[in-house]
Amino acid sequence: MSFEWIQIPYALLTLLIVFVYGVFMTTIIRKMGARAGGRYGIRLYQTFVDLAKNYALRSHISHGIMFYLGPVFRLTGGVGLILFVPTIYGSVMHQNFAFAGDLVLALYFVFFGTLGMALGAGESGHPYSAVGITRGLSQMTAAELPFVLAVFAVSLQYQTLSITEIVAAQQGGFLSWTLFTNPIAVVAAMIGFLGTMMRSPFDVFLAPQEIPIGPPTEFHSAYLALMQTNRILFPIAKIVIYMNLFFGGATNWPVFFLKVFLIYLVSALVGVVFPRFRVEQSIRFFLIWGLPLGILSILIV
Amino acid sequence: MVSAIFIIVVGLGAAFALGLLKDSWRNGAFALTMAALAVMSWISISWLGALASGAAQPTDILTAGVQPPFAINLRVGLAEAGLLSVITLTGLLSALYLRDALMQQGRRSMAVLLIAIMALSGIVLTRDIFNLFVFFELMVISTGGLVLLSDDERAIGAGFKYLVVTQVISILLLVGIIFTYHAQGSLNIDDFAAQPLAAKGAGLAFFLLLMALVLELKPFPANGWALDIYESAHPGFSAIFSAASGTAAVYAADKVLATGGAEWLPLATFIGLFTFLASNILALRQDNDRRLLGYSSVAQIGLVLAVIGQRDILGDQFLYIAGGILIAHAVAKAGLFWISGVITRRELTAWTVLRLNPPLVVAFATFLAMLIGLPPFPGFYAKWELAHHLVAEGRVAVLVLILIGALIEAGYLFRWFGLAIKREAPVARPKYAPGKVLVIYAAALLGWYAGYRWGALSQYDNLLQAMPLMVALGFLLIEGLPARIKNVIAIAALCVWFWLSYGSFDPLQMIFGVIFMIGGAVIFLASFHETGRRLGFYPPAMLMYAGLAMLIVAESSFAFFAAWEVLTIGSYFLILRGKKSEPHALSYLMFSLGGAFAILLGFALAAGGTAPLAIADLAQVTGAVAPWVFVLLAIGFMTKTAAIGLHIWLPGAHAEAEADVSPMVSGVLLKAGLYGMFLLLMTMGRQHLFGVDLTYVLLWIGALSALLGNLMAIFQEDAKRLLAYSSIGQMGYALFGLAMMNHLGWLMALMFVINHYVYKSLLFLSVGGVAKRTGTRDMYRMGGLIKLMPLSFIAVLIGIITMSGVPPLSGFGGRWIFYNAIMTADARLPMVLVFLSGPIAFLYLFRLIHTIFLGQLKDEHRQLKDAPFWILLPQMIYVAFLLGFAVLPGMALRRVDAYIGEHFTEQGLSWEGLTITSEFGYWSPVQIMIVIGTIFTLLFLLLLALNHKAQWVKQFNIVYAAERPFRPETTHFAWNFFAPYRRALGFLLAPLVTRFWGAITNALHETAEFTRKLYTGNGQTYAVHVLVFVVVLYLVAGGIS
Amino acid sequence: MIRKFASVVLLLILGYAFYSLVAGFVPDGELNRSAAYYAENTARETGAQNIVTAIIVTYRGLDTLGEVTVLFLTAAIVAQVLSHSRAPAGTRGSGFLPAGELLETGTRLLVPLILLFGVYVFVNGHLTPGGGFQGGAILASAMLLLLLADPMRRFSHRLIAKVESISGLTYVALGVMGLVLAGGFLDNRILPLGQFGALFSAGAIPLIYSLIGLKVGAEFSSMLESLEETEDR
Amino acid sequence: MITIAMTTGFVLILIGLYGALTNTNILRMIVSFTIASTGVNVVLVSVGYMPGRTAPILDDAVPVGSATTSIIDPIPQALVLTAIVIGLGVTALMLAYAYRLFRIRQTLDISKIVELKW
Repeated sequence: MSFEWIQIPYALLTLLIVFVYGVFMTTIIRKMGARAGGRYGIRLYQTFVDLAKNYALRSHISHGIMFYLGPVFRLTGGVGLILFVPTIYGSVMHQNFAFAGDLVLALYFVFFGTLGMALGAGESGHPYSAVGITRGLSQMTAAELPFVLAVFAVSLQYQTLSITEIVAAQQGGFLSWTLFTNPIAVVAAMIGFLGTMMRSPFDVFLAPQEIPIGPPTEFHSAYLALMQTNRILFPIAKIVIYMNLFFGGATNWPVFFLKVFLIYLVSALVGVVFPRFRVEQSIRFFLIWGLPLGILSILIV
Repeated sequence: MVSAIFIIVVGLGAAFALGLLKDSWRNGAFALTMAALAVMSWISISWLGALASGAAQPTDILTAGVQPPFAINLRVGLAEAGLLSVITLTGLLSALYLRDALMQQGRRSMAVLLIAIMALSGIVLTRDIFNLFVFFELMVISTGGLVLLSDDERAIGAGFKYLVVTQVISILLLVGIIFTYHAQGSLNIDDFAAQPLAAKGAGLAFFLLLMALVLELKPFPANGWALDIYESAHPGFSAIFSAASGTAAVYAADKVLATGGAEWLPLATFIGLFTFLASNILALRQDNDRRLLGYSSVAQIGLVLAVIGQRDILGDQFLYIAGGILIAHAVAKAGLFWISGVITRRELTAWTVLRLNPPLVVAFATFLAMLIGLPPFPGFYAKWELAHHLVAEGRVAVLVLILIGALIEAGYLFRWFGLAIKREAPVARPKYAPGKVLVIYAAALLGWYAGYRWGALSQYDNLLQAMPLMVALGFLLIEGLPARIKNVIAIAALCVWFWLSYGSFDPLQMIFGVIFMIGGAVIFLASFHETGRRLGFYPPAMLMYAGLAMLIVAESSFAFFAAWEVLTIGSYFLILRGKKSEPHALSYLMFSLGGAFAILLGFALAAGGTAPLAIADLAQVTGAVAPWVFVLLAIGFMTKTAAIGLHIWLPGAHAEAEADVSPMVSGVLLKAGLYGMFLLLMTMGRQHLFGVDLTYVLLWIGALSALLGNLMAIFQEDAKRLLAYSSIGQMGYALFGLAMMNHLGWLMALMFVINHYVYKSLLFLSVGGVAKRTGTRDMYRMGGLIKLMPLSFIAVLIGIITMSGVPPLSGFGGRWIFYNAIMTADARLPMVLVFLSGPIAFLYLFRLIHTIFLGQLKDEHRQLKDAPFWILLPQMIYVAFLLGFAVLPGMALRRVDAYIGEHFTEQGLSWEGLTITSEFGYWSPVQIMIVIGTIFTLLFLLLLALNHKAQWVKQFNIVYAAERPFRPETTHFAWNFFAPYRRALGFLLAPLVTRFWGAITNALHETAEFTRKLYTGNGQTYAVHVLVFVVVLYLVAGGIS
Repeated sequence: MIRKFASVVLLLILGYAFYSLVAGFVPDGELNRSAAYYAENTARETGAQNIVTAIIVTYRGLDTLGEVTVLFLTAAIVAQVLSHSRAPAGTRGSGFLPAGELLETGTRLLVPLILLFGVYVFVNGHLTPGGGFQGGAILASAMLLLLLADPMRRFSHRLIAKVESISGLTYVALGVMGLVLAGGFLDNRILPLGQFGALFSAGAIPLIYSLIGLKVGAEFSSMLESLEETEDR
Repeated sequence: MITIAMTTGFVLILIGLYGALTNTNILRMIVSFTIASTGVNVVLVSVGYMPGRTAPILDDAVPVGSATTSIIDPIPQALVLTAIVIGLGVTALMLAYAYRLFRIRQTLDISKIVELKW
């Protein structure tokens, strides 16, 4: 694979589709969460409104250069992640920029946004931001572990690091999905997945319900808008990776929408059911439940 | 050539003639004494020269014009001449040193001194056993007289104890002599050799004889008297007592032992080793410098005795080895005693006064190095040869014991050096008697000369002719120049050396060569900020680089080992410079020397005793010994890479070092160990011990180091300690990569070698600069410095992005290669640890940048400026390099990739175009950089469009639960940053390793404390000890008849 | 108590070792080779009747030189040690009753005889039993007698030291002459061996032995001297 | 005859050593050592003794020719002389030391002279 200029509009198209889809999906998920909680929940267009409002707001406040760049880093991470991973298997239009790097790139590029975000929040000088970051990072290190092990198991299984080839290997009937060919790895990966979706029981570093805490504390207006955009794109970007690695990828958009929604639903359901963990609890959780499965998965491949 | 008997004649004549002088006419008397000693020395040295050059043959000197055995005869051979030179020179210098005491005591004491030296020479010369006894008694009595030179009244007690013991000894000696005579019908030593004694039923007689002579060597535990003398006598005399008397006594024992046949050698070996170990352990608890030196001399003589016990296997190397150790000991010990004479107080810390007189410090260091047997001194060559002979004859146990003893000795000697260098020094510079100082320098020079001779005699290249070493030593001579000039010279030296030698490098050597030489030069740029003379920085630094330079070009095991020791000792002195680094430098040295000894043992085993061994020939080592060689060498190298278990020296050593030293010892020095590992694995490959694949063990060690190193790093409050611990982790990665034993694994290791050099030097420099400005290394005392130190911030930012492996910077390359490497690796469990440690690295890196540069600025820091220019300059160079290396990693890696390909079957990476592809995946740095860059810019522009009017607000203008904080201290969240993590995984950090090593050292010290109670100070008890010693050995030997 | 017991045990074992020496000792039937050599060649080589003397002065002359040096050394050190506590002049021996008439006279009578005897002993050392050491000791005993008879008496240290040093130097010089003129250091054949059994025979032996006698006498005397001069408290 | 002498010598040595090891009084120790060295000297000469022979002096009684068969071993006698003299020297030295010690410490008890130890 190599680069042609036409890929740029293609990539932008992918981005647009994913974004719009993401807005609705997140809204629906939130609504479901509210209903589960016995509330009515937001309207379908609410998320659009919020975004529009925040983009429209003007701010005169900056705590410094890193603070200013924080959201940029963050969103770059999200957008980049989407663009480094092929969205629709087999379609020339939606290969995006996957030629730049393979699975490893995706894995490590996840940190790009996190790092920039953390730096920006750090410069805001707000202690809660720092507290949130430490909690978030601590939890992430543990949550990554089962996921990475599962990824390693998968790439061992298919003897490649290229996402496209992994998807290719899963074609031909859902029985050839990794989900069925290597269930343990998938379970491990999904445990890790829960940890990275910023939802209960693993959302203590955001604690959205209580007093503002966590990275976004000091961000508002356009800053916040960028980050909300990312909150919409980033989960999907991650889910795409999961989908490609474990659930046979997607050969067309409907399948894509369905799979992404279902995978997202997992974390949403868990989040609705379970109360929140303290950070050390979640770390122990991943080490006790995720780690052994991960190890098992790489051993039996 | 003057007959050697004139040594005796002149000594006696002068002694008698002194009686004719008027008692008041002391200058004349002293002049006469000196003249006599000078003549004696001249005779000995001229013989030594003649015999060494072959101009003269060993000669017998007949007395009474009658052939031996019917009349006493003397002999001058090479050994005799050498020892005579030692003895007479010591006498000469000591006499000069003792001038005041002698003048004040008068001509009688001078006569006694003369006779003492004469007697010692006689002991060396004579071939007649009874004549030996007479000279011994002369030595005893004159010792009894010279002890009185001391102004310490306790000396008289010590002298009496000595007399008591010698009475017992002489009884044994006489009985032994007369029965030996009865058995042999002759008193001539050479006749004994003709017919062994035990055969003629005179074993017991010979045993008594031997015991008497051995007891003169102050064997443990029958040596309390000697220690008391060392402690109380005049240092000028102690020098004689240790250097000259010891030498003579050893030779006497050797003479007699040689006649007894091989069956007596094990006894000597046993006594020697026992004394060597025990005395060294006892010395651990000494805080009186002279008694400490006493213990050390006792130990050294024991070592020589042990070597004598090996004479059956040493063959014609015997003189070279025993002589090397003996001479090193004599010069060093005399020198140290002389130094102790110019120091007023007796506790070890009193030696800090030397700092006010740097040349004396150099002398001090020289003597210590000689004692330990570090290059380029005779002891080093001797140690090397000895090791190989012992291994060749399968006497590994002896070698191991010797090395352990040497390690302990190094421990207390360098702890002492540390005290002298680091502790509070008096301000008033004392007035030294010029004569005394002169004597000390003379001894130091003699030491270097001896080193040169031994180097010339050795079968290898003379280390003192090795260009790098000479350059490094040259810096001792230009210490007077200002630091900046020396810095220019240093940088030039490194570059020139690289330019001269890079032509012959293979790609591997090239990578390490660039890091060692060019990398070193870049770090030296930071040293420009130091003004003044900066005494004691450049010699050790250049010594270290000299060692590194010699290391990469080393072809034989000897050259490699020598280079290794050189760089170790240089880096030790370098690390010791840090403010609080005294204990850490010591533990660094202990681990490194331990490792060096392991390497020595390993090389000796590999060579099977037939040194020299070409490094490449390690590949030919096979059979049962091979895995052990592998283990020993690996341990040796892993002490340098601070693999987990051997790591406890690193954090302190790297953290406490100076701002520009930390990058040297972290970024550069650690790579020496990796280089060793590379060579080891390239040559020996996989080895199996008890069915275990050793590379698999290495894999685990590497993984554990990576995990625990990172884990410990995230809990450090001290920025430099954090970086230090992270080095442990990074070296763990590299080791892991190597141990995978596949193409990409090695490539990854090399990637880490390069990257780690760059970002660790970068981070250490930035943090060092910040610490310099803020005056603290505790991160929670900093915060919000980004606005004041933007450049440092950028440096750290780039550094941590690279290190954490986040795209697009070059750290990602390392990770990418890692993933491709583990695809083919067969061991999977250890990787779990590596997977876990990767994100953890992310934690401490973020903490580093956050708590220093972000968060709330402290009030006391509001006026700070960015780090000094010269510290920033190299950082910017590194930043530039990292950005470039991120885009074009191929420029460094392609050739190495090809080179490594020679060692492995599976293919490496293909580098065509901009994309790097492996058999599993692909990676296109340039495209990644472009894509990310574009997205970032676009979004940035978007934000600018939306929010262009944003301006900085006040520091405390934040939403804070409806309150506004006013104190940065309370608002900067930095202390115990990862508390949840500690709660979750803190149990992994139980300091087991530290406890383990601590327990060992404590055990040793307790033993010492307990055992030294043996020396009650009661002369009678000492006499009992002597008898017990004899009787026990008699029983052990099973009642010889 | 423990010390006593321990020493007893030690000495018992040592005693056992000694016992095995005695038990294993077989006296020689005839002279061993060294002794035989002396028995045969002493007369020819040294011209001394007293073989022991020949051995002491010539064959093992180096020992003897050392021996003399030991005394010299001891004398020097003793003098040095005691010089720290030398009594102020005049106070010495105070409190002694003056020696009686009888003792005075006896001394005056005996001293010359003793000196003469001593000289005789070391001059004849090569012919009869006795020699330099014995003679020297006898000389010193005369000195002792004088001191006992009159504790207040003083002898000049300078004189004693001169005798000591000169005889010592001459001894060494003779040794060197042996090296130059004859077979080796301390060879006695620098002088003609003379007629066997005569007083002036055996080459340098009588000379050396006399020197030794003088030296030993002087050394003993100086020791006695220093001991006597230290104040006794 | 020889054994008796030799045994006596050894016994003397042991007695001397015993005294030296058990008496804490310095003077007594010195005396004990002189006893011991006397013992040594006895052993020395007794080794040289040969039954039925005479002193090694070549006078009329012992013609030069028959010396080999009629005299005893002269060497131990030469040695013993040296040994005696040396022993004397050492004894004198020890006495002087004892004197100095007494002047400094006002005691002759060796078990009290222990300021140097460990």
